[in-house]
Amino acid sequence: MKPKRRRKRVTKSVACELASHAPEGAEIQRYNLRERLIHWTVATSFLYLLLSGLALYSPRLYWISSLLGGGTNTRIWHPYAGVVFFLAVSIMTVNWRRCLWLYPEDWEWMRYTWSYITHGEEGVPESGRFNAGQKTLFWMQALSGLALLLSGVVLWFPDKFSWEGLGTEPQPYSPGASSPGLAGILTHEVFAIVSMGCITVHLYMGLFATPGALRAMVEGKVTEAWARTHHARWYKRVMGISL
Amino acid sequence: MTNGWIDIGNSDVILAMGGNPAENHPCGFKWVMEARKNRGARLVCVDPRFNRTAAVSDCFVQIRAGTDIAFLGGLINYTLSHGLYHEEYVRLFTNGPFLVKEGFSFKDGLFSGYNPITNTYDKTSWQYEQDARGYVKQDTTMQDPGCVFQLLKRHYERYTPEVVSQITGASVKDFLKTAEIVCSTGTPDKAGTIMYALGWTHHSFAVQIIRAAAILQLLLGNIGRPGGGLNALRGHSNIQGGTDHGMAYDKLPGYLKIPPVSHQDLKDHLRENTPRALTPTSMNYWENYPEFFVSFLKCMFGSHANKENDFCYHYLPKIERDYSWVNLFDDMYQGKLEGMLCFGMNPVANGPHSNKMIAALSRLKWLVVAECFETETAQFWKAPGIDPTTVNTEVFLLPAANFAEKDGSFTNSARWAQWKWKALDPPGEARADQEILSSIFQRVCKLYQQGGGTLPEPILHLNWPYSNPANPSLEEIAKEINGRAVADLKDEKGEVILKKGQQLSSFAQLRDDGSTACGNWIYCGSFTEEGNMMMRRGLRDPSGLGMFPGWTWSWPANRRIMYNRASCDAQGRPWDPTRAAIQWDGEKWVGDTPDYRPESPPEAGLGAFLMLPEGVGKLFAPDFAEGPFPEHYEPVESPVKNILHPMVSPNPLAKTFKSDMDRYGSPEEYPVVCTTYRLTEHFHYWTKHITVNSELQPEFFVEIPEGLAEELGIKNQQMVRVTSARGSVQGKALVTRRIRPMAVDGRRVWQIGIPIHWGFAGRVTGPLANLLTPTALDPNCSTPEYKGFLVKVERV
Amino acid sequence: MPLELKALSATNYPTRGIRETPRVCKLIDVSTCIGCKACEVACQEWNDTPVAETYPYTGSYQTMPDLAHNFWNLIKFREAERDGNLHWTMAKYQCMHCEDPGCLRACPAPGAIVQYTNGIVDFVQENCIGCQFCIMGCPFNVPKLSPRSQKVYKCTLCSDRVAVGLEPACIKACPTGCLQFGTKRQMLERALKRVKQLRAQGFSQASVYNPPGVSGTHAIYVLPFGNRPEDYGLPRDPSVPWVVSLWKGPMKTVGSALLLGGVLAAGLHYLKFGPQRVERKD
Amino acid sequence: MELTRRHFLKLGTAGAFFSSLGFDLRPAMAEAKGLKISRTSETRSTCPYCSVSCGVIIHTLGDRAANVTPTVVHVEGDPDHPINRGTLCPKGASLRHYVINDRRLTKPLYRPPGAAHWHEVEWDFVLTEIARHVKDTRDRTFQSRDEKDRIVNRTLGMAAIGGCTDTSEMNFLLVKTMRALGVVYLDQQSRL
Repeated sequence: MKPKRRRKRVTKSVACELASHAPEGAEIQRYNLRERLIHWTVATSFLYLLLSGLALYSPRLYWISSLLGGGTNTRIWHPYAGVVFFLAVSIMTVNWRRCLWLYPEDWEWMRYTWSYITHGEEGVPESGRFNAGQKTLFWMQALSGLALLLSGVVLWFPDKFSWEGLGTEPQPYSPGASSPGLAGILTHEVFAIVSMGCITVHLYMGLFATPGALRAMVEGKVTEAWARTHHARWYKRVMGISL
Repeated sequence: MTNGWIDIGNSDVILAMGGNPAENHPCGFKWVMEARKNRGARLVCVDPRFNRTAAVSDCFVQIRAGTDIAFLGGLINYTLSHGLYHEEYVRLFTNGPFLVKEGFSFKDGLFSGYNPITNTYDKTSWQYEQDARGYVKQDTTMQDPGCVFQLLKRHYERYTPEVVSQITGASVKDFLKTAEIVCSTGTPDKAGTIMYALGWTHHSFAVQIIRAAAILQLLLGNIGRPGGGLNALRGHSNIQGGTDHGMAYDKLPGYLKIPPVSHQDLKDHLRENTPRALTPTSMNYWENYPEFFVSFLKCMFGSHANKENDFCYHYLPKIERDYSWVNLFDDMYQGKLEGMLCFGMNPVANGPHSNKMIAALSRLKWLVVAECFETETAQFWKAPGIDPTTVNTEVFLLPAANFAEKDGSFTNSARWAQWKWKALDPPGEARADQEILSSIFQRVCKLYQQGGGTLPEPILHLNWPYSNPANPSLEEIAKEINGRAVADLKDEKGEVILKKGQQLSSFAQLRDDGSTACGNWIYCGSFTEEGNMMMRRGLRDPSGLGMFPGWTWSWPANRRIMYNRASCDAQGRPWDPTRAAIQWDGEKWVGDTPDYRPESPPEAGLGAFLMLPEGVGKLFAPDFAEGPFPEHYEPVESPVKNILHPMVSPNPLAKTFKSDMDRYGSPEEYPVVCTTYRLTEHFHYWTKHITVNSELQPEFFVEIPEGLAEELGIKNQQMVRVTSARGSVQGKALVTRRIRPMAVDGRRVWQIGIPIHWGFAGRVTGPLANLLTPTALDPNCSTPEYKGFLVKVERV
Repeated sequence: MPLELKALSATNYPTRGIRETPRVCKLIDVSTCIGCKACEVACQEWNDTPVAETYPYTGSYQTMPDLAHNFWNLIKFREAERDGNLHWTMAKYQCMHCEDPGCLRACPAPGAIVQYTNGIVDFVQENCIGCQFCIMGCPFNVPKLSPRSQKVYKCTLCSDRVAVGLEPACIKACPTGCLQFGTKRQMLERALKRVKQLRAQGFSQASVYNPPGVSGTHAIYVLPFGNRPEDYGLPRDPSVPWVVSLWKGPMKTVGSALLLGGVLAAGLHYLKFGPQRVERKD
Repeated sequence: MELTRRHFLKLGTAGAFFSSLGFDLRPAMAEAKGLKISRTSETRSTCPYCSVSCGVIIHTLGDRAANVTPTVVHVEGDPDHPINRGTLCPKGASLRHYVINDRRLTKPLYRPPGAAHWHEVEWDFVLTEIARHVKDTRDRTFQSRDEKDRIVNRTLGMAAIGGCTDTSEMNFLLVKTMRALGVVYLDQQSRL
C-alpha cells in the first residue's frame, strides 16, 4: 500500500466530516447527532447485554435478572439485544471506518502507550480524531461482537446447531465437547470476557479519566483546549492549521 | 393352564412354543424370568420368528409355521430313543401299559378305520383290549408290542432329527440343542413346563399339536407337578370364564354338552354322557354328569323343572352338526340367518377372511352390536369398498360399559376367578351389558306374554330371580352360578347338611333329583354361605410355591394345580420334596386341594386323572377326530408336500369351505409362508382407539426377512403389498434379520409375519390382517388356520 | 424418604441440608428386558406427558428415534450379530441421574436443576429459563426442550413418588423385573450378582455400567456384552464435557479475576494519576 | 373394595417464598411436588386385556361425595396381586385411556337399511325394536322338530356371539337367555 495515497484520502474524509468551522476559543463539534445516536444505541444495547450477560454468567450476579424481569425474560431478550448491538456496531464501523483505521502513525503511538497511561506526556505522538488506543479498543470490541454474535446464534438455536440439526449423523454418544453448542459456549465466554474488559477501559476513560469526553458524546461538542490536548492532529486539521 | 402363572417360576426348563409370552403376556412372563434368575431355569423358544421371547431365551429355534407336530414328534422320539422319559411316572400315571386292540394301525399318513368317502374315521379299531369285566388289559412292563408305550415308540421313530429338520427348516444342530434341554426334565428332581397359545391353536391340526405336547409332558413326568404342566396362555382376560360358562355352540356351562338331536329324552342324554370306568381304579368323575346336568336345568328353569317333565330337558335346543364360528358365518353368507346379537365381539376383524365376514353380515336382516367403541363389525356397511346403500342390514350399535364400569368376575387362564369392583359409571348413556341383555330379554318376554308366539315356555319359564329384572346384579348371578339347595340336603345318615335356600359349598353336594340348582358345577364353591370366594384377597402362601389358596378362588374346588396327585410317587411322596404340591400325611392328602379323593390312601392306587375313564393320562387318545397319536400334516396352504406321506399331505380331516369366496392358494402362485401375530404394545383390535398404544406402534407393517426383501428389491419402510388367495393388504416393510430363510425339504422357503392390530375403525387405521387368512378348520375344535398360510409379496 | 437438597444449579453457597437420606438407584438388567415398553407408558401415565396425535413409523419396534420433551423413557431396539448368533437387544434409556451431573453444572439458572441427597437429579421447570445449556452439558443427550413451554424436561426418577416412599413408575410397571429400585449399594450388589450369573452362563464380557466419568450414576445397567455399551445405545466413556468443566470452573475464576482486576486497575489509575486535564496554553 | 389412601404429609411449605431478588430459592426446592394420587379413591379391578388378568388399581378423582362425578386419573398395578405384583404391561399401563376416551360410544346408534350414516336414537327405541326383531326372527325360524321328526326346539335364524370381553356372570346370563331362546349359533372368541 502506498501511504501517500492513503493520507490523501483521510484528509479528504476528515474535511468532509467537519463542515462547520468553529471560531477560535469557542467549542468544536466532535460528534454529530447521528454519530451520537448510534453510539448511544450501541451503549444501551451493550449495557443490557452486559447486565443480562452477567446475570447468566455468574450465579452471584443472577439477581440482576430480577431487575430485568426474571431469568426467562433475560434469556429471551439477551440475544435480541445482541442483534441490535451488532447492527449498531456495524453501522458505526461503516461510518467511522476511515477514522478508525490503524495507520502507521498509530503504530508509532502505540509505542508510547505506557507513557500515555501514566500521563508522561513526553513523546506521545499527537493523535487524530481517535487515538490508537481508542482504535484498538474499538476493533477488539467489534471483533468480540462478531464472535459473540456468531457463537450467540449457535446458543440461541442449539437444536439447529446440534449434529442432528446440522444434518450429520446423530452422535448422541460422543461427549458433548465436540458439539457445536459447546464450541459456542466456549467462544461466547471468552469473548464476553474480552468485551467486558474493553468496556471497563472504555467506561473508565470516558467517564473518569478524560473529563469532557462524556460531554462530547452527549452534547457533541468539546472545547478547543480539549481537542488540542487529546487529539491535537485532529484539532489542527479541523482548525485548518497546516500540518 | 394346568398349573398357573406363578407356578412357572418353579420350573427348570420352560419351552415357549406356539406362543410368545414375553410379547403377549409380559406380566405372566415375569415368572419365567423369576425361574431363570432364582432357579437357573432355561428358556427355550421355538417360533417362526425371532420374537421378544426369543430375545431373552437361552435357545431359539426358527421353524416353519405349522410344523410344530413334527418338532414335538422329534422331541418325543428323542425322549424315547434316549431313554429320557420318567419311567415310573409313565407306568403309574399314563396309559402307556394299556393294550390296544389288534386291528389298530398307521400307514401312509392314515390310521386304521379311515373312510375316504365320508372323510372320517371309524374309531372302533382304536379302542383298548378289554377283559371280561370291561376293564382295559394292561402290561405293566410296557414291553408288549401292542401296548400304548410301544405303539408310541413305533409311531414316532420316523421323527428323526434329520426328518424334523427337513420338515421344519430348523437345523439338526438346533433341534438337538433344543431336545437336549427340553428332554432333560424326565427325572423326579426336574420339572419342565410348556407355554403355548394361539400359535398352536390356530392350525388345521391344532388339537393334535397340543396332544403332542401333552404326550411329551406325560413322558417326562411333568403333568401335575409344580413347575410342570401344559399351560395354555390364552388371549383374553375372561376367555376362560366364557369357555367355562358354555359360550360355545356345543356346550353348556361347566363343559356339559348341549344335547344332540339323537338324545330325545333326558335319560338318553345322561346315559350317553356318563362314561364307564375303564379301569377298576378310575374315579371316572364324569360319572356325576347327571348331578351336574339336572342341577343346571334346575338353575335354568327353577320350579318349572321337575322330574315329571324331564327337568324341562326339551326347553334346550338340540344340535346335530357344527354350528361354530366359521360355519355360522358360512351359513350367514348363504343367507340362512336373519339376525345376530354381538356382545363385545368384532367378527369382521377377528374372524378369518374378513371380506367373507363382511359379505355375510350384509345378508343379515338385523345386527345388534354392544360395544365401548365403534368397531369394524358395527360399521361393516361402510367398510372400504362397500356402498352403504346396497347393504340392507339394520344395525343397532349400543353403547356398553367397560370393565371399570361394572363389577363381576374374570377367570384368568390359570382358572382363577377374580372379582373386581366398579370404579365409576359408564359415560353418557352407556349401559352395562347385563342390563342391555336383560332389558332386551325382558321385552321379548313381554311380547310373548302379550302376543303368544312359537313355544314361549322356555322363555317364560326361564328362572329370573333377580331383584331388578331389567338389570340383575352380577353378585346375584354369581350366587346363581354357584348354586343353592332347592330343598334341605341330607347326607347318607339323614342329617341335614344344607338347609333349603342355602348356597352350596362344593359340587360334591350336587344331586340329580332336583334338590339342588347350580348354574355351573365347576364354579360350585365360588360363592358359598361364607360369601363371595372370588373376592378373597388372602396372601398366605403356605407351600411357598406361589399357590396362594386364599387369593380369590380357582376352579375346580379352589385347586391351583390340576392332576396334582401325579406330583407324588406311588407311596404318596412328592417326586421332588422341594416342590410338593400335595402329599399323603398318613391320613389324608395335604397341600393344594388334592385332585383326588382326599382320604384315599396311595395304596388304594386310585387313578391320578380323575376326570378320565382311564384314570390315567392319555398317551394314546382314541377320542380325537384324526387319530389317537398326533401326526405331522401340512397346513391346508403349504409350500411343500408332506415328506412323511406326500399322498396325505394336509390333515385329511381338516374342514374347508366351498362357497365362491372360499379360495385356497397354491405354492406356485403364493410362494411365501405367512403367519399373523400380536404385538405387546397393542391388544387385539381395541387399543387402536387409544393414543398411547398407537404411539408405541403407530402403523400396520409387514415383517420381511432381509434376504427376501433383497430378492424383491424392498427397502425398510417401503410400501409392500401382501396378497393371499382371499385378499390383500398394504403396509410398510419392516426388514429384519430376525426371520431367516429356511431349507425345507431341500428348498428355500421364506416366511413373513403380519401383526393383527389394525382395521378400518379406530383412531389409527390400517388393513385387517384377516383379509388374508383362510377358512380352514381343525376337525376337533373348528379353530381356523390363522397361522401358516400362503401369500405373495410385492413392492408397491 | 423426604427429599433433601444436595446441589442446586448456579448456586455458590452451600445447599446441602443436614438430613441423611439413603441414596437411591435404578437398576436396568438388560439381559431380562423384553422390550415391552411398559416403562415407557408408565412414565407417560404418571407424568401426564401427552402424546402427539400423529405418529411416524420408525421402521423398527422402537417407539421413536430419541427421547423427547414429553417422552422421557425410551427402549432402544437393536439387532446385532455376535459370534454368529443374532441378538435383539432392548435397553431402556432415560436420564442417568449422574452423581456429577453435567446438566446441573452447565445450568445458569439457580435452582432450575437440583440434585437431592438421594441422588435424584431433577429439573425444576419454574426456575428453568430455557437456555438449553443443560442439553449441551449432558453426556447422555437426555434433556429435551419443549417447543411449547420453552423449558427443558427429562426423567425425574419420579421424585414425587420417591419422596413419599413409592418406587418410580417405570420400576413399578416393569413386568420382568428388568427394572429394580433400591439403594445404590443394594443395586450395585444385585447388579454384580447378576453379572456373575451371566458370566457363568457364558457372557464373559458381562459387566455393570456405572460410568466413572460422571462419578457413577443413579441408574445403572447390567450389560451382557459390557464391552460394547454402544450396542445398547449407551456411550462408551461418558463424562461431563471438558468445555463445561472449563467453563464453569477455571474460566469463571479467571474471567472474574480479570474483570475485577480491570476495575481495580482503573480505580488505582485514577487515584495515582487522576484524570488527564486539558492543557491551558492560552 | 375401596381403601382410603394414606394421607401423605406435604413436604415443606406449599407457598414457596421467593425473595424479591431471587437470592434464596431453597424453600421452592424443598417443596416436594404434590403426589397426584394422594387423595384419589382407589378401586381394585382386573385388567380386561390378556388372560394373565393382572390386578389393577383404578384411581378416580374425588372422594365419592355426592356432588362428584368421578373420572379416572390414574391406573396402576395392584401390588398385592400375587401374579403381577404391581407390574403391568404397556396395555395395562394405559388403561386410563381405555376408560376415558373421546371415542367411547355414549348414545345408542341406529342405522336403517341402506343408510349411509348413523342416527342417534333413544334406548327405548332400540330395545323395543331389537326385542321385536328377536321375537319375529325366532317365531319365523323356530324349528320344533327336524326332518326326522325329532324334537329339536331351536331357533335357526339367529346367532349370538361374544362374552370373552365381559364378566363370567354376563357370559352365564348370555348362555342362559340365548339357550332359552333356542339359539344354536352361539360362539365366542375362544375358538378364534
